[in-house]
Amino acid sequence: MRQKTNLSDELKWVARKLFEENRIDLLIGYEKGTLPLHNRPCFVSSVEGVDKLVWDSLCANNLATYLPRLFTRTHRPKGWKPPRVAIVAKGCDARSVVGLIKEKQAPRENIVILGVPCDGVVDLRKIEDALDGACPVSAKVAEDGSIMLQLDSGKSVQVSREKALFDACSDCPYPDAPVFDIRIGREIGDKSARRPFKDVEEFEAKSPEPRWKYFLEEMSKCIRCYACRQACPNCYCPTCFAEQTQPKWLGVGADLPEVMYFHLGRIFHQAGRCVDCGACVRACPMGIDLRIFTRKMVKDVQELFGYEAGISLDEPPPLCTFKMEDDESFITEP
Amino acid sequence: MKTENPKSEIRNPQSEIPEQWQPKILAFLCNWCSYAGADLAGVSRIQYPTNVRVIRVPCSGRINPLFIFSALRQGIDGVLVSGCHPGDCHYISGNLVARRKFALLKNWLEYVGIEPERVQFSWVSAAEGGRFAEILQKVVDGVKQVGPIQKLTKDI
Amino acid sequence: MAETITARAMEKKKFADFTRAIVDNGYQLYGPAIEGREAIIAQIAEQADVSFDYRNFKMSPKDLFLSQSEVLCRFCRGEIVPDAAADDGRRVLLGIRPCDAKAISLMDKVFLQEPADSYYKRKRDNTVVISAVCSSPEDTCFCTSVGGSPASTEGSDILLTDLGESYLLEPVTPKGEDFLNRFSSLTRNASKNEVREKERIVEEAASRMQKMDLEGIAERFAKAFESDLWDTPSQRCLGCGICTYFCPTCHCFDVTDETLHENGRRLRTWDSCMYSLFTLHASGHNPRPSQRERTRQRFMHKFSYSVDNYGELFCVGCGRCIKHCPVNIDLREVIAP
Amino acid sequence: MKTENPQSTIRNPYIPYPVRIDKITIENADRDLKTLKLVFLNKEDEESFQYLPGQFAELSVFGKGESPIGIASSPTEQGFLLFTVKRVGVLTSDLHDSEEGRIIGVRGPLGKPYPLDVMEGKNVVIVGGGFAFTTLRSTIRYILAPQNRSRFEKVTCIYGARSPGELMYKEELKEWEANPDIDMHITVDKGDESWTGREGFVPTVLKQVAPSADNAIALVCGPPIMLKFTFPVLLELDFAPEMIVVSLEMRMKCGIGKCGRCNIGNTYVCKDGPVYTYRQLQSLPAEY
Repeated sequence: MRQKTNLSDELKWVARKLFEENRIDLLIGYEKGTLPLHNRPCFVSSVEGVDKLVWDSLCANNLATYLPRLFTRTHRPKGWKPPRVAIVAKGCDARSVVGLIKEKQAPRENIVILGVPCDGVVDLRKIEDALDGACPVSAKVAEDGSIMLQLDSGKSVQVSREKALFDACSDCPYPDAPVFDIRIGREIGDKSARRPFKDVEEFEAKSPEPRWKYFLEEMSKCIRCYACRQACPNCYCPTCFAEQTQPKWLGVGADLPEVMYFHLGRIFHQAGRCVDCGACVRACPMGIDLRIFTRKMVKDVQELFGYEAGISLDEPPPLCTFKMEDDESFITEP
Repeated sequence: MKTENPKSEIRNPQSEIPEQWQPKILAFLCNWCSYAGADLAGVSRIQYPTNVRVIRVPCSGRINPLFIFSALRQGIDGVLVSGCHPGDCHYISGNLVARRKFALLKNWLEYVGIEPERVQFSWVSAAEGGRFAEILQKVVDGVKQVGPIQKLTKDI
Repeated sequence: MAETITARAMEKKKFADFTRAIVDNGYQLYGPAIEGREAIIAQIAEQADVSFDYRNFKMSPKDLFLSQSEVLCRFCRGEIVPDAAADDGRRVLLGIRPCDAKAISLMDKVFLQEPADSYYKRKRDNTVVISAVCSSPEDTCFCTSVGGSPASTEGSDILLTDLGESYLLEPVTPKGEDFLNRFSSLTRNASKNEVREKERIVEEAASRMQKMDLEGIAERFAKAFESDLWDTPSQRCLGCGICTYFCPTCHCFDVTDETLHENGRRLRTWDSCMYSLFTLHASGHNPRPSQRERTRQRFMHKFSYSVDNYGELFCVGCGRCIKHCPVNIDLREVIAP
Repeated sequence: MKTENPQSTIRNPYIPYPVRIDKITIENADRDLKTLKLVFLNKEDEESFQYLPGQFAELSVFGKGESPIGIASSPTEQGFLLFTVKRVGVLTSDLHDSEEGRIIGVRGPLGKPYPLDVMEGKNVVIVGGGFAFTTLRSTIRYILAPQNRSRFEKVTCIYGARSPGELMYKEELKEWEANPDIDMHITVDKGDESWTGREGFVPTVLKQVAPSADNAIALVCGPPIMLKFTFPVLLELDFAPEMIVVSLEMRMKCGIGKCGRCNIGNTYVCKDGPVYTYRQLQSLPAEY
């Protein structure tokens, strides 16, 4: 089933074709990075750049985050036309793209979604843990999905796929793009039955004080660099509420109440949008466990309104609509 | 690493609630039903707790969750949001759209460990002065039980 | 050599006494603490087992001099009120790497230049910096390319080297010398062998780092202002503040007022040239409207403007921005000749 | 209101001097420009606030923040400071809503003044547009002061606004028009029924007036679009790039070259500016 070795080639072939047929102006994909475990986003604007494209489980970033800025009309020269963009999309990335299209942040007709099959991306931190301080100089994804690392000491280490996989990926219900224009490789298959929220349920089962304590501890790591927000494809507000001055919702200091306010607001703002891609967690330099909180939104939206973000282009966003029979068990009665 | 220990800015949990303490409650009431309901309670001389400060909003759909976070951060002990009964919204569906938001918000705050008594939602019509007084009493009683707000509150 | 005369040494087993004596002398001691796999700077009490066996601190020590949030003044009902918590006390900062110490010397150029920043100056004057020679650089380190070294003394008052059995302590400034003299009973003169051993360690560490030739980078960048050099990194840039927050020399800040009921404070907080609002005028005009200009500003500031204004590169090669960038913008690729 | 740390010998550069708003004047028909007349509460503060035309200061309201504003008064006017403030953001709106008698803060003087030493013995051409006229008012006042007038030769001023109602300092403009010491050319983009003066954009009028570049220096202050079209006209009139002086604006916080946001290339507008020569601007990136 795995076909990693030729997926990159297939992607290059498709990209070349798209440029040659003049169907796109820009392609957002991945290229090899400068650090051994980090393939990085790259922007290809002509056929010449196609050869650097790669696709494997070291391609972790959610590329959808770049879309809104390509289509904003401010600071554009006269006669500017929105570009035609192809985007390499894993299941989660494609769901983000769908969300952005629905919220009018990217025009559908200008986007070519290149769906790539994804059976999970690696978690840099897990690999660092597995290496325990050793310094890798190069990394390769093996046939079976495990990560082969060359260390600076000359030794080589193999980390199994299970140990290297990002948490969000191990319970991912959508390994394939639910909406796409061109599929690269073969479909992995429907895993939509797999929707465990075990972590959230366990957290819910705790009493309030430990829950609060955990929230507090995680929040106290935050340095307010806004990497979570910037990495999140759905955080596209031109001016974030955290930076508005009229009204000024919160201060800019790094003290806890402000930090908590920011995250409470930001995560809540993702209700019905969050696709649980984990971009915020990967971007966070302080290792804050944001997913335990973002997933609560995903779970509640699913349970209360039967809505999953980014699955279809037609379904209205859950907070823009209602049903007469929506749950109101939370209403205070005399 | 922060040189100013951030935790020092969080008030120490008080195990005992001060005797003289009275909670500060903020009520966001929709113009067309709940505000009129509160008004009716007053005109009908129905007694309700004096802890409440009312902010009149055009519709419960006007409530931005940030209003509620802001209130809690500034030391409000409890927030009540009240609108028209489902189906009675002056703007047809404002409260129905808001209801989804409120359901999530209620869960969300509880999830991170904020006491559920702090933020409550209700429907009160213009004819329900008595109901408004009862709900408010219930909110005040609930907040009294959990004590002064400590979480999220900022001191400067 | 003059250095061999002033260099002191301390047996490792005496180091616990040293830290205790520092605390007993009324200093707050900031030093290494291990959190998971990472070393952080924390206030440490009179404890024995300080070890310098880490690559570098996760975050630079700049927070100790330019706090992420710092109260400039307090006010009540629109009138300024005296701030009681103005005195930071005397501090010892132990174990930062020479790159970070050099960064402090660079920050000095900005904040001690007239008119001196009184908040920074007070903290700087009150702090004795003991840096620890770097023996195991990371693969993202490149201090030797930007005029530093694993044993650079700039910004340090005392330079410490872990020699295995003992520590070599070399005073760099009169402040450091005075400080060491106060604890002279715990130290002895260093032997020639010890000094030689230090040199060996430094050479070994330096040899493990790649070296770029950055001669003339200021002019090169000034000429490249309109070039496409900035396109690739800025396209990828997310516009988060990680590189600037982790950078030991990035010092841009914001000043905002906060009020709660009748009380308020004027707060200085870290800011970042990578944020879109950084240069936004109240009128809506923004001189740096896109990430391209913002990315360019960061590089120009560090490698060109700073050379014009202070005669120094404002990069010490610690590699934190490379290590933490979520989209792998590698500064080395941009500055490479 | 002394907050100095007694041990420290240096003045804290972030703490403003307390001043009282003595008088508020509405300057324009849109009512979004007000001139604040500020009086120092402490004599010694006033003495240490020694400024020259072209400099600016941070106006400060505790709870709202600070804003850099050009000083509209001239040091020859004793006992007060003038600032003309446009209502744009949080702080300026708050200042607009102020009442006379309110205590606010002033931090400065900041930046470099117009090059008075270079201007001495020269003809001075002053070109201003819109509400950027503030520091130019200061300059005119300074030059026209009896003790200074002989230091400068002929003074020509071209000042324009969108409409007659938007012209600032109307009383003084009248005064200056009648004053033989200064050659005033006031223009509006579009006049109304009562307007009998000149119509036309500032660069056009400048071209018509065509002041000689011989032994002359031009001071320019106005919105970016005006600057863009004024420079070519001045160059055409043979003004050397180093004899064209312009005052710029930037978002600022500290005002003393530390907070790092107001730079144009390797210069900080707050401490190396806000006054630049056109020659300097040519060598700087166009990031302003």
